[in-house]
Amino acid sequence: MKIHEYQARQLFRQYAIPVPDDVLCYTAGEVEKAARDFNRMVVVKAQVLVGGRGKAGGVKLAKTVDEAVIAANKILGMDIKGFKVEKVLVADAVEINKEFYVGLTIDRNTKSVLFMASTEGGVEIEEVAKENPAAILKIPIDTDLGMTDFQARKIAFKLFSDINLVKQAVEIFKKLYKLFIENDASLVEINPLVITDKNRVMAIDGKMTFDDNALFRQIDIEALNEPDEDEKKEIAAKDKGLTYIRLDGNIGCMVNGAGLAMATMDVIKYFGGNPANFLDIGGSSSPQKVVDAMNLLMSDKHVKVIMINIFGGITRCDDVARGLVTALDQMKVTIPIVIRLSGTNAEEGLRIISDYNLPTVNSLSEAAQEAIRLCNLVN
Amino acid sequence: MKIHEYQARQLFRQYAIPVPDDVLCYTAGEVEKAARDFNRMVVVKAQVLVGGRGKAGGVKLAKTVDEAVIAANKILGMDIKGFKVEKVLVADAVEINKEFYVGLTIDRNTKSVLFMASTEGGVEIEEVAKENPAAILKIPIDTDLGMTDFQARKIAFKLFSDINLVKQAVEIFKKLYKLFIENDASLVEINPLVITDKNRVMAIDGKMTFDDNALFRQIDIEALNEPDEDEKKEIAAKDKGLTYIRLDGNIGCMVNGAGLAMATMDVIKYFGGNPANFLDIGGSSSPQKVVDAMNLLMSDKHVKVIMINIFGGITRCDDVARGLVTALDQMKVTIPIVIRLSGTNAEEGLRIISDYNLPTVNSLSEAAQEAIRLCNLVN
Amino acid sequence: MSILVNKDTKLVVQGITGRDGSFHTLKMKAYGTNVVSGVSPGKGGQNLEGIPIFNTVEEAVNLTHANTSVIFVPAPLAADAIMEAAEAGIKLVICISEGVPTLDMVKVTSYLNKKGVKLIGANCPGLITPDEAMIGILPVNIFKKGNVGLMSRSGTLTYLMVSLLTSNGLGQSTCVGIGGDPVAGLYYQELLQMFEDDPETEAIVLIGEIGGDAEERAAEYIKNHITKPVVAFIAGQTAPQGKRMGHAGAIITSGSGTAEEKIAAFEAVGVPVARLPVDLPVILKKLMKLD
Amino acid sequence: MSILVNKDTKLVVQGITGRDGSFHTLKMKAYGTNVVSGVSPGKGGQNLEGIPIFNTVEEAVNLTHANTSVIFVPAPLAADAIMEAAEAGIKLVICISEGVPTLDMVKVTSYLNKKGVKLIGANCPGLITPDEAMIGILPVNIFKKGNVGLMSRSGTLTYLMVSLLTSNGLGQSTCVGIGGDPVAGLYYQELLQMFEDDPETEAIVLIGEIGGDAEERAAEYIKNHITKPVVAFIAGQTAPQGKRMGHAGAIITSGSGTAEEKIAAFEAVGVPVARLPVDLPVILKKLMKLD
Repeated sequence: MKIHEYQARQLFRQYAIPVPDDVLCYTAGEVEKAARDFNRMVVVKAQVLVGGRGKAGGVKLAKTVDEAVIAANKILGMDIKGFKVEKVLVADAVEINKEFYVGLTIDRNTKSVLFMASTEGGVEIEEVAKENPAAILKIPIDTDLGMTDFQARKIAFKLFSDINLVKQAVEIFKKLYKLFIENDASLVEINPLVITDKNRVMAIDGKMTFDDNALFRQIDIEALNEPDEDEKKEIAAKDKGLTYIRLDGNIGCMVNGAGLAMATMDVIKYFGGNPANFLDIGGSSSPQKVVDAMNLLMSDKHVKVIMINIFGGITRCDDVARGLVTALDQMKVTIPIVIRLSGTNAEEGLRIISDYNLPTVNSLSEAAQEAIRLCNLVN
Repeated sequence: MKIHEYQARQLFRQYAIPVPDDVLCYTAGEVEKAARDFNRMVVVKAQVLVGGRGKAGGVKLAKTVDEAVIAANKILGMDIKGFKVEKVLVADAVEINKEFYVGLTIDRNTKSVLFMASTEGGVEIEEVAKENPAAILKIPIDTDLGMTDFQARKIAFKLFSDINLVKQAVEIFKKLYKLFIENDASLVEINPLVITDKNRVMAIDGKMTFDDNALFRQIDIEALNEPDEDEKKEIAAKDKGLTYIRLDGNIGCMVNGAGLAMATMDVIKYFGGNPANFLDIGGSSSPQKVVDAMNLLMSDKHVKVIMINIFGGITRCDDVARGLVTALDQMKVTIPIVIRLSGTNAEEGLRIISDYNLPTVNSLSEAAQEAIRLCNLVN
Repeated sequence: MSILVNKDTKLVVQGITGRDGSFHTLKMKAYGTNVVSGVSPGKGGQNLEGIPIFNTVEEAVNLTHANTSVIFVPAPLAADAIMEAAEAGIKLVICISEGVPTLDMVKVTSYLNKKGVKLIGANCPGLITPDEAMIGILPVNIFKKGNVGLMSRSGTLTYLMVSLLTSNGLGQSTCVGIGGDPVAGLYYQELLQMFEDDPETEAIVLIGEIGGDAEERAAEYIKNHITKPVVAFIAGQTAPQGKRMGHAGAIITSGSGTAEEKIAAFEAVGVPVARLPVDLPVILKKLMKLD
Repeated sequence: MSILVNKDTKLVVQGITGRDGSFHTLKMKAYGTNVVSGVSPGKGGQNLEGIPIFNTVEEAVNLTHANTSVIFVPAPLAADAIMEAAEAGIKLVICISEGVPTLDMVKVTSYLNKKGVKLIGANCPGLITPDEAMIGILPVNIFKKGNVGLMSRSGTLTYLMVSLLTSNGLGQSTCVGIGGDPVAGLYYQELLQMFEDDPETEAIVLIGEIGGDAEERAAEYIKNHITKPVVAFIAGQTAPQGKRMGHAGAIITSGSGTAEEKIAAFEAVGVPVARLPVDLPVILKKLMKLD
């Protein structure tokens, strides 16, 4: 789960990590008031859950209230990589002497928490990683101990030489680690971390992602979620036990298991088709789940054909067939369906749906090809 | 640092460990009001920082308000092992079905935190340890992980069989561990931990000791300190860099180093004398410390002779001599002094004090014997 | 031979009285797995069709000499269950539970390293040595004893692959579902080495998917340490960036962790990657010179 | 030979710019200890009479190859300093700081065990191998090279004992102040074994005091593992119950940890205990057949 910059700044403040003051605004009028209250140079920043705002023109400095309003009018409503800007942050534009990057993430390979730091702040760390990997310092943190003073100091001395800055940074690093652990984050970044003209170390922008698996114990974090339309649909599907992600194609997929669902999409693509979604109906699928899944697929007007691929293991093919029959009886399904059932109780499943005249296929490849053929017929 | 039962119960409550309600009272009148408010059976308990209150008659059940007042009158002012009872706790006397012991301490040998539990609750655990050591379950707790659910459950299943009791106990054990760690305790005990007639698991009495070395970061705990007269003197000495403990004898000791101070006392005792105190003037002793130490010794009217034993290492004997000379010049010292100086700058030290006609001795044994001789002369 | 589990496996089931736990316990037992006991706090003294149930893993180990544990408890309790098994002396833990917080797994990893205990999962379907032992939730009918070692981040995709292997006459030595979480127990590298060392295994199938760079590392490891033929399959070529594809670990972040990168890494070290599931047994047979 | 420190010791001083740190650094150096560097965050680049100072132990180790560290930082910072040394690759840490919280030491112990690092102290005067290296705050003039190994929970009492040994012609192989805290680094058992294994050590002096049962355990260990003569001294025969006698570890709790118990434990295994300090060299000479 991602959160906005303004929410990240709130969390920084909660952990006493210094951040310049800011105000969240939804209208140019609010921006005007905020800029007037600041009565000094501000920065107006688009709040969207996607990187590269700066390049897209979503971040603007404003020396006067008028400039702030002009910036707000430009940014509010702007489209950044498919995300519409609905709010901006008006923040005190502190004077910056130097920019750094620091972040914490979980390293899959060492299975530990990793502290990352770089003197190349202010740009996306992935770019630094590609162009100059040596510029990123990576230090594993022993979670048994937490971030110790000596580790924080060691990192800080690699970024700063002035002991006054080192001491500020040590406090910030320790708090950042605490924030990371206590909130089950999967990524927290301060980018840039800066030295101001007054020799203060401050967080200017923050990026945070949280572990979805841990949200059950992170109620406050879950409350920060601001899903877009697609994500709302994903969450609604999740509540019904379905994992759903909408894509750009026209062949609606229903599969049991995430890996098989991905492989099914890949096979469709391989034969020239376009999957309309990822949809995993999960392990022990009840007939009702299949009905819910059919409803979900039918609600996407881009879907021209439905392809069902079930490999019965724990999931029983007859259950799926029964769910499908119920769905077909309940709703008006006007688009073609290709179904492949194999594994546990596949034969009984095929018998159950035999009255519905669905194309029979013998393999995943055949199913994909048939779905694509039917899709082309519709178009 | 030790705290009273009523303070331990407060800490239990702070950590949501269930404890019966109670009221702290300083007078029989307060006890009467408290008992009236409870309007049911209460227990009146002496609040003194020493074990064995029960046997000494410092804990009494009271079925009525009158009984409570009678108990209070008996207990308030009572002397328990040299401690005068100045306050009592009036507590709800819950019905107890069974008593247990649980505690946490630090095991010097394994250098880890140790959880102890026993079905023999309500008596001093040291007695259980002596008579039936097998009845005490000892489980080391990995401080990297803290008290895990499974460990708490494992212990709870050894005390209880009913899962409802186990679940309550698991919560209590985890909270007790948290209390121990977060407050730098060296010992926390719930004794007894009970099952009430309503099948609730509750803490009835608590004993806690805290690590003096950690009080600098445990301001709230330090604030709970209620030193007696002797301890106030010890604390005042500590503030001057002196470690002082008053004893029952009449030979005042001034030594540098804790081990040497103990050995000096032992030698005095060996030759038939009685040390009046333990007094360690510490490592790098300045002359002022010696002056402070002399003042401290002179303030104890039991002291008949002063014996100074300095082994110069970091401590320089000439510094000590200078301090002593200053003290002798400033204050009217009417009692004899025996001084042994050896090690760093011993000769210069002896030269400095040569004008004061102090007995010269060649060894620690000789110093002790001389001090005892002078002491016997005075008596 | 085979790896990790066999006839000597003595299994304790943690969470044996739950809906999934009891169902799969009986399935495992029916397959011939030596299920010696179960654990369910508060249900100690009961039994499941003759399998004794204990309150703690410690009791189960002491009284039934279990050496392997499988975990069916809810995800929030899984880390504690894994550590309980490790502390009780279990040497191999298989965690089926889905949805375990990542930081729990980081903590568990550090604990297991100290104790020298192996973990498979969490969020995995388990593992099987055909005709000897199945631990987890695998549909046993698709497996067949043989000489192909298989490891996979996925469940049902594995079943599809295994059924393709079996129907092509390629039996399996051991099949391991390593799980779909970002931080998991035994992974490609350890398992590749075990299969390399296992005399019964003649060829290895590695089924990967998007997210992380474990496949890239596996490719590097194969280049340097593995002499047996390996064939790979990577799911998620059509997955979009930034979306978690069902598995918590299956996510492409900032353009990294893509199927293309992984396929390229394998091919760069001479490991063929099947583009379609049906291609995999064909490639494998060719490498094993079974054509 | 000797134990722990010698001519090969390369010492880094943590807290070298503090009052005590700088004073004792120069004393150590004057004695001939190979002090290669110091650490003081923020003072990197400076030097103390030619000894280079670094911001971190890591730098000190990388640039001056220090293998041993001595710590003079304030007690609240000591645990962090010890772990910093261990993480940087130091193999022996001597912590002089007094007043370190006990739970800090518990945490440190677990960390050092993982790293395989030895600790002496905290709250100790250090150790010396006469004529080779002194690390800590020991008054060097009282020591003399020889064949008696000594370990002690106390500082000045040790000096008294050593001066008695030296004046009786009994030189020392190595003298170790193990510190007066309840939870400390190397203790009797480890040091007894080291002295047993050290060809240069012919007899061992153990100076204990009230509190805990380490002396009782040492007695048991001597009975089973030590063949060289051992003489003990126990301070605190007159100490009252429940009072901390200066050292954090020197406290008799609930009638346990008394000098009587410790003396009895040693005598039960045939280890003589000197009742007066002056008796110790006499007993030792007899055991070493030097009379």
